[in-house]
Amino acid sequence: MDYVQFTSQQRDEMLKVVGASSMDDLLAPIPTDYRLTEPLKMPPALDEMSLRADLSALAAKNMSSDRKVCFLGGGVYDHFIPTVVDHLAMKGEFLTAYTPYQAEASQGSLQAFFEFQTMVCQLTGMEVSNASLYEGATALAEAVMMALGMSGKRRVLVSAGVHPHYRQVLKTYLSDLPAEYVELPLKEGVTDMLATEGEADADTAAIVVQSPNFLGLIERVDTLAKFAHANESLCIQSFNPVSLGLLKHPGEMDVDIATAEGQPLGIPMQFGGPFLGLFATKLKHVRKMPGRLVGQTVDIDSKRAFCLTLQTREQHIRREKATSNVCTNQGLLALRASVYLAAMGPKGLREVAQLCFNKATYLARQLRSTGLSLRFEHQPFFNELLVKLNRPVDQALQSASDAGLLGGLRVGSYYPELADCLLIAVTEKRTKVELDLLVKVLAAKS
Amino acid sequence: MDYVQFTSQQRDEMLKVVGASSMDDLLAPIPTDYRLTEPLKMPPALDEMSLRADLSALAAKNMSSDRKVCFLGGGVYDHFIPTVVDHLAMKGEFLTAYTPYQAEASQGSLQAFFEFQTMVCQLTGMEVSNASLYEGATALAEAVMMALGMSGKRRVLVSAGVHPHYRQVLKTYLSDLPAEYVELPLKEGVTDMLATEGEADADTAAIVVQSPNFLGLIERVDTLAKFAHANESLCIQSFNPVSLGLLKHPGEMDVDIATAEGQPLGIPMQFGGPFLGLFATKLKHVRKMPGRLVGQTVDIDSKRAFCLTLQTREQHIRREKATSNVCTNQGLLALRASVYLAAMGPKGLREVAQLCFNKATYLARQLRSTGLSLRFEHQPFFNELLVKLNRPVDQALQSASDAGLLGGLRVGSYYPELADCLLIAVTEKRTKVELDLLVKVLAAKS
Amino acid sequence: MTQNEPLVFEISTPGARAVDLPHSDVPVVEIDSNLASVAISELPEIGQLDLVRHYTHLSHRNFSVDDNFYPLGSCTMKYNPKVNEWAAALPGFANLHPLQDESDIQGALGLLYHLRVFLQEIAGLDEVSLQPCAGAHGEWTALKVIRAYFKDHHQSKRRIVLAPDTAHGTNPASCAMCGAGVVTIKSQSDGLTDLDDLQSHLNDEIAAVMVTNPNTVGKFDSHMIKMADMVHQAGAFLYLDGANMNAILGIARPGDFGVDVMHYNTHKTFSTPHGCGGPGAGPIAVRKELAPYLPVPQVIRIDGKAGERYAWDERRSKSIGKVRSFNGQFNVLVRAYTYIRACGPEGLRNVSECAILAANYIAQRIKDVYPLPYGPKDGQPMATNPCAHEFIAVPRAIIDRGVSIMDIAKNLIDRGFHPPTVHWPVHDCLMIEPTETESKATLDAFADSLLEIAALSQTNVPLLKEAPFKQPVRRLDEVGAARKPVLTWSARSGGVSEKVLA
Amino acid sequence: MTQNEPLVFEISTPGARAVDLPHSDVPVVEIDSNLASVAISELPEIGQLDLVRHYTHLSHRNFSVDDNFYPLGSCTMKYNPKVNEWAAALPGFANLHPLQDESDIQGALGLLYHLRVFLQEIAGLDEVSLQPCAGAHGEWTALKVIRAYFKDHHQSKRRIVLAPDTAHGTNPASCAMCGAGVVTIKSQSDGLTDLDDLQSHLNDEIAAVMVTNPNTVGKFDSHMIKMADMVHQAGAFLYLDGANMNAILGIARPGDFGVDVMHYNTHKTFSTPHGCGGPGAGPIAVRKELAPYLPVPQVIRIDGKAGERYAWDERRSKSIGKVRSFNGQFNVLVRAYTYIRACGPEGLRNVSECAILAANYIAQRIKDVYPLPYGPKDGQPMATNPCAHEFIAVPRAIIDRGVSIMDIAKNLIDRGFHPPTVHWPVHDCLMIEPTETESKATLDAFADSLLEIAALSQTNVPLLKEAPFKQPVRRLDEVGAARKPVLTWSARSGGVSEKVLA
Ligand SMILES: Cc1ncc(COP(=O)(O)O)c(C=O)c1O
Ligand SMILES: Cc1ncc(COP(=O)(O)O)c(C=O)c1O
Repeated sequence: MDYVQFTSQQRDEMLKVVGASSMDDLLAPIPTDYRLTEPLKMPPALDEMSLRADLSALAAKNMSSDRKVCFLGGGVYDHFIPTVVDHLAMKGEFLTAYTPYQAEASQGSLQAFFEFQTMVCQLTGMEVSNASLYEGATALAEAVMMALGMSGKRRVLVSAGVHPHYRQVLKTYLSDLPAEYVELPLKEGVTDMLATEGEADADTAAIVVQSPNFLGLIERVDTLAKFAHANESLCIQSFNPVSLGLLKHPGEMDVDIATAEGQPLGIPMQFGGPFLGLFATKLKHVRKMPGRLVGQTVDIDSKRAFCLTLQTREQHIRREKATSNVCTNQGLLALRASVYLAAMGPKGLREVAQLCFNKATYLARQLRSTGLSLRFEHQPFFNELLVKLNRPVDQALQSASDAGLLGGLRVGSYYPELADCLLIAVTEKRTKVELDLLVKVLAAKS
Repeated sequence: MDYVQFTSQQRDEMLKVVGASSMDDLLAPIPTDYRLTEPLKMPPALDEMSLRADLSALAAKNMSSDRKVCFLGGGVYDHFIPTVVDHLAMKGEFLTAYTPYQAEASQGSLQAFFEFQTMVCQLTGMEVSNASLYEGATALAEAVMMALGMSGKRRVLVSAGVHPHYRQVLKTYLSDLPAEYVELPLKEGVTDMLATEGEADADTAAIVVQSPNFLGLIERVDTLAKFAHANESLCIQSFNPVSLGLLKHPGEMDVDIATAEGQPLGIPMQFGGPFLGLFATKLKHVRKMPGRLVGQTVDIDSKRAFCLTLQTREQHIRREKATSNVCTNQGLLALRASVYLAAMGPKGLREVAQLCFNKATYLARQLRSTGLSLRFEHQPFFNELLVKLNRPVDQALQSASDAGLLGGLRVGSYYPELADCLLIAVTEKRTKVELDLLVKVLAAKS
Repeated sequence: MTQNEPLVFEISTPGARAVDLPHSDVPVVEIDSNLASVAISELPEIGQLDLVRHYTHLSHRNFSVDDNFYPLGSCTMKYNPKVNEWAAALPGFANLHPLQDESDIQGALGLLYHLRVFLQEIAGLDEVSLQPCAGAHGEWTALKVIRAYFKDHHQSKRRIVLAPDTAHGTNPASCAMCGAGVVTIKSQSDGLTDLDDLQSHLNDEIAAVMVTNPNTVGKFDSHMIKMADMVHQAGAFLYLDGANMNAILGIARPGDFGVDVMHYNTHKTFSTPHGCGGPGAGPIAVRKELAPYLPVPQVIRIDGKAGERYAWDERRSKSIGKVRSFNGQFNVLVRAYTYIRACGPEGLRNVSECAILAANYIAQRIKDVYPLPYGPKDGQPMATNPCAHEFIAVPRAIIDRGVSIMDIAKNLIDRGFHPPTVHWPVHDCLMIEPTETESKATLDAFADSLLEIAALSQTNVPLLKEAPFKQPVRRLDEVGAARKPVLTWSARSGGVSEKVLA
Repeated sequence: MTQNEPLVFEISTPGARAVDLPHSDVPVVEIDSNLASVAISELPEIGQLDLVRHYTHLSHRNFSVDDNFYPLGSCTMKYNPKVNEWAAALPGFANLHPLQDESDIQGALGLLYHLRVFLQEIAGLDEVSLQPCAGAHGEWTALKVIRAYFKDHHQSKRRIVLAPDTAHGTNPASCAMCGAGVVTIKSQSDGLTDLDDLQSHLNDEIAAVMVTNPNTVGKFDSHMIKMADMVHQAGAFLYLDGANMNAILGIARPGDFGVDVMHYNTHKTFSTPHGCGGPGAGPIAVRKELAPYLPVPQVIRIDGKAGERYAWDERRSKSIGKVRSFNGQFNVLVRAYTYIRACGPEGLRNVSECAILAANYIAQRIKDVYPLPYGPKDGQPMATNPCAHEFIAVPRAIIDRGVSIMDIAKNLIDRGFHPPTVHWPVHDCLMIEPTETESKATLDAFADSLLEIAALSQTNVPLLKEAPFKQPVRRLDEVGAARKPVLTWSARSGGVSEKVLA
């Protein structure tokens, strides 16, 4: 099924109307030498029933979190998604629209994005948010690009606690630019403050931190912001949006640009994408911001109305001078996150965060009671624990898998010194029974 | 979650507005003696996450047709439902509306039902269809009630090939009425023509037949219609809508009232309901018809418009003189069947029917090649086969189950003389591989 | 919104296909030509995108609870939680064949069993049957059960059912379908049953008295207890039409106040969606004397050594038999179960309390302009004579200014509200049932609209009579529709069916 | 439709809840007060029904492909098959964590691998990376790959990219993000590349020439082959912006006509939905010289004794590294895979042929009134100088009558159509891309509307300039919006943010 609706008779009629004796006439501009005479080499078309069988078979080969209990985190979390979120965000009227270029025809999505921008600001305590970027890592990279562009400085100090993927992406972004990537070491699992103070200088465009960091530990972002501001650098924080149900938000810590992976806000884990890049900053920086923005205005009858605005920042107007090259963004995911945030409200989000924290704390306690310990016992955490195991991580994970658990994340490939540790994420979905089972599995000697 | 949106503060405000000092004031008309002072005895409320866990656990205890290959039929079939049908029929705008009493606010559903009525007529070759009844059995019973009411006669001749459930329901309907239920015996699996001719008399209100009948065999409905008309009785046929992709339709056979279970038209098997009662008849009988009808008219600006019509047949106007007591019907299922029929079109429906027939024929052939046989080898069938086994049915079904198959239906409880037979339904979803597996299982000696 | 949507047949294109099917993986066989249809089907042919658009457009021309307030009296148009739909779509429910072996369907049976028990508890009655397809079907089933009881007890002459003049149309119609006679009993001016009139009709031919409580004018009938005594004294059963159960969940139980048999409407009380007219489900609850006559199959729990299991009981010798094929409106019942589990016992009581509060609140806000025939005395607040979960208003003064009830209805549509039930159970009334799931802001907006319409009736009647303005069509010729019914589309006459019944 | 929908904040009610959460089944612990937020969140509070209504209303105020024709040039707004959504929602895809062990994700990896191979075949190129998030991200990634190649080959000074004046804005912007300079090359009056101008710019500082083909004016550039030779001669790479791949699927392969590297837009060519702006995916395809530099991870197939298995290749020493976290826009790619499997090779060619036919058909129907700057000579049929899958019209005469391109756009909205792309790639143009999934009736209706608007431009310009009439708002003050941006709502100022940037 190629979803073409013309019948062969109509095809012929239309060819006639355009003065073509066959389809080949319309392909004339393509030199015949380069026109394919054989079909592409790929399997034949599938009817819908066979197609569904094929996809079902592929999906069935995956051990998804509905088949095993998920303690994997590392930037993607198995949170609960209320049914109403799926229902509303998947409405065909949203799904099959594009960027709202024609405001009159798209007030629905424009208003939804205006609400999204507002909710991101309410969540982060920042002053302005765009209407989405691709995902967490590229959002962070865009923040750094913005800091470089605004400041004219070269150095970017990046905490080693930032998600390893994000650091790798950032390096790719910076590699051909006049910029210097400097990694700030960790001390006891969090950014080494002394080292940071030492590195920060007048040529520093930004200090980049993630909190809670990749090891699950809460950073002293406010202190880092002070270091940054002392050098007229920007402080950029990558945050976990659900953690803001409990933790100090970037605005309170005087962060200049706050970015995040929005996945925890009602977006399925879906093997890593599509996700949602959140990007918020101070109002004074808005004209340097990447990404689309929706603004409120009035129409000719003085009615409130919404439209894309400050487009002179964007590639379709400014071309090589644009603040970013982004065009297609993650609109539907922004809409989904909005529905999630509106569904949860301040109390719901707080409860989710509190449940995560309760359960992580309980897990830590139970693990300790079996003699295991957290790798950095004296650092505060939110919903992720770095646990030092007393047997090989692969072996422990195999036992967990046998017990029906996705037991956690190996971190050794990112932090070789932590090869004996397991990073365990806990969400509000994990029950005491599941936590107890994990403890039992990890505490076992083999 | 009770889905109440009032906050407790609003509740208090509203109580004040109505002059109540507490909720009890509003309950005053209920004598205090009869007011509950304890909560109802039932399990406590579940939050949505726990609720989904509870429902998932219940659903997981069922061996549904996605887990075992379904050869069960007997009036409910495992047909393919195109994705687009689910998508459109489950739109909230349809799901959460009710009977279109206010035409201006409900042109969408009214038009959909007008189209449904038309498609049922196109499918059956009948002249008029209502906008749905509950399901197949009650639709048939309503047809008989209509025949009794119209004719003033008493006797109803019912073929023993009619679905046993339908016959039981019909008996329940007739039990307190001035009506006589007469069962017509089968001969070689189909209605005994001689016996029918003998039973048909001037006091016969209707001859009732199902084709394909419960044993999967195609009846000579046109002959039965002639018998009926010879006595000024009505001929009522219960049909399988998918079979009409191939078989003569009721209109061609001069049937007076055609009824059906609409489940095969894109409705999931869902453990037996909700389903869809189809009901079509000749135009001259329309004012005796049960159920809602949508008609085309014009509005004050002469625009085409649709509304409920001929409501003087219905209970809300005619009360005890109404043609039926039905009020809430199966609107959403009628809509779903419409989407299915429009999606399939004449060619698609024909292909579905042809595939069913091909596969049933192939299965019969393969079974014969192993030495098994059909119980009535010389009767034509459509998509259901009555197979005579050479070992106990329960044993064969157990082997099938072990092989991952829902192997077929026992018919012994309905037809004791057929206790050694298995009724096997085949739809377009069954693959050759599945058919071959079933043959292997059934042919095995133990 | 204001453009006409063509009929699906009018966008049909010969040869277009929305769906493709597999090639046959077994030999193609031709069916006997004597059996094959000779007719060429006129079903529409349409591509997938055009199909999606057609039904998307229809959905946008259809008022729904998801869209806005739908205070249709007696229909309990409450919110239909999306999680109910999620549950019903679970493959373990949606893909289950109704005739599978009991060992394969323990989850489904367990759900039905639990629901049965919940409904028994809510009713305060002994046994529930989940078989009936809707309220009317429940009425008919219950009357069959009563009839079977009397036959069994050699009182076959009890064939008459008494019902108040305000009874829903299905009540008398269901009686007629059972061959029972219906005699109407009067209501008093305060909306309650006239006990004297009732008494005068009670005799040994009466099988049952059918009442609705809270009744259809929105009043809890405090005569109920006395009435039950009288009915029982006369050897008849007291039947409750449970359409208004949304007013008493967890507050009072029909069984406790003398009801012997009742039906539920899950699509009203238990939030199962109304689907443009259906499906619903109409479980019935009965006292134990009547239980042996309930239809088959019945879901039961069997406690064995290996724990509990659930089963079908098909062999009830006194049963009236089957009332529909298979197992009832299962996937509607799944939604009802999901809802009841979500609410829990306190939630259910809160549902009814808030439904009552909402109705009284709207009533209070409009009653000076839309007088309530069964409401409090002039100038008194609602609490002095409260309504239940719905109420009736008869805006005589507005009508006297030349604005009909239907005019009010059409003006409400343009203000974004579905009109209340009109002209039932009394002429010239609005029957307003807000339900408990609306926000206060919505109730206020609706009351404001009614007041605005009332104000306009003093200044601009012609405007009110012209409405609606914002709908795709307005003011249909319904008389013409019934006089010359056009019930199908036909290609042969340019869109208008030849099959017109003159 | 015409009522205003309040902002979600304006219907917020303190204390309202749409969702409930479980009680903690472990002890509740308080977080260190130094870490806890002191701010009280201003997120909205709203019940579930009001939430459903709010977004239902917004959905009804949003033009979409499901609703009607959306001929937005360069965006390929084709039908998004519902079965794609079904596939993406399968729990085995939707609930998969990106960092699971390979043994647990064989289905996902297999799907990605097959898709990779399909895209290689369609491109006629050697290796595809599925990592990029969208077209622009694909451009940037590919430019990084080219840059890495030249660094590796000691030609670091190749930093300049040549692109035609009609290039999409993302092309130069992507160059800038890589620190590459962009130099514009001219197009000829017939829309094709000016080869002399190109030649004059080619030198040993050029890294790549970026073209779109069919180009953004809707012409297949027959200079392509020559161009490729010239570019290769100069030691640079030929980059294809694949936004217009919908015109050549199965007809011609970029690799065959000299392209070295390209990106796809799955949300254009392969029917993944546009979601009010995204997500999309932007896989890139490269010739084998460039393959070592592709980003990680790459999905690979390993054929072992126990059969094939799929794996991540993370260790590519020359790779540019990661371009995003995790594994790409996986669930967008699932939809693209589903679509390609549904079409099959013949279907894909039919897609492009019909896309071309549809564009030529509309062009033919309107070209006398909406002249085509790159079309056939006056009076000649389209076949004499056909467009590809889209075309550009510049209705000078209509504009001269005082009707702007934007006026035409707004009038189309009221006629039920989304306007084409406007003012790009040339001023005063309409860029019309019908796609292959529309029915002929829709194409005709659209052409009729354009002709009707043209006719009105001769009789009633003021009417055209007033439109739209049927939309919730009309003719916005976009200048004001940019001058004093209001980008968030704030409670403190009655709905208008204080955070206005003067
Ligand atoms: C009071 C009353 N009784 C009975 C019924 C009939 O119920 P159903 O429509 O479910 O058959 C209704 C339905 O509207 C009703 O309002
Ligand atoms: C010609 C062309 N190139 C590149 C792009 C950018 O692609 P994306 O929006 O997927 O980033 C577009 C998108 O509109 C386009 O039309």
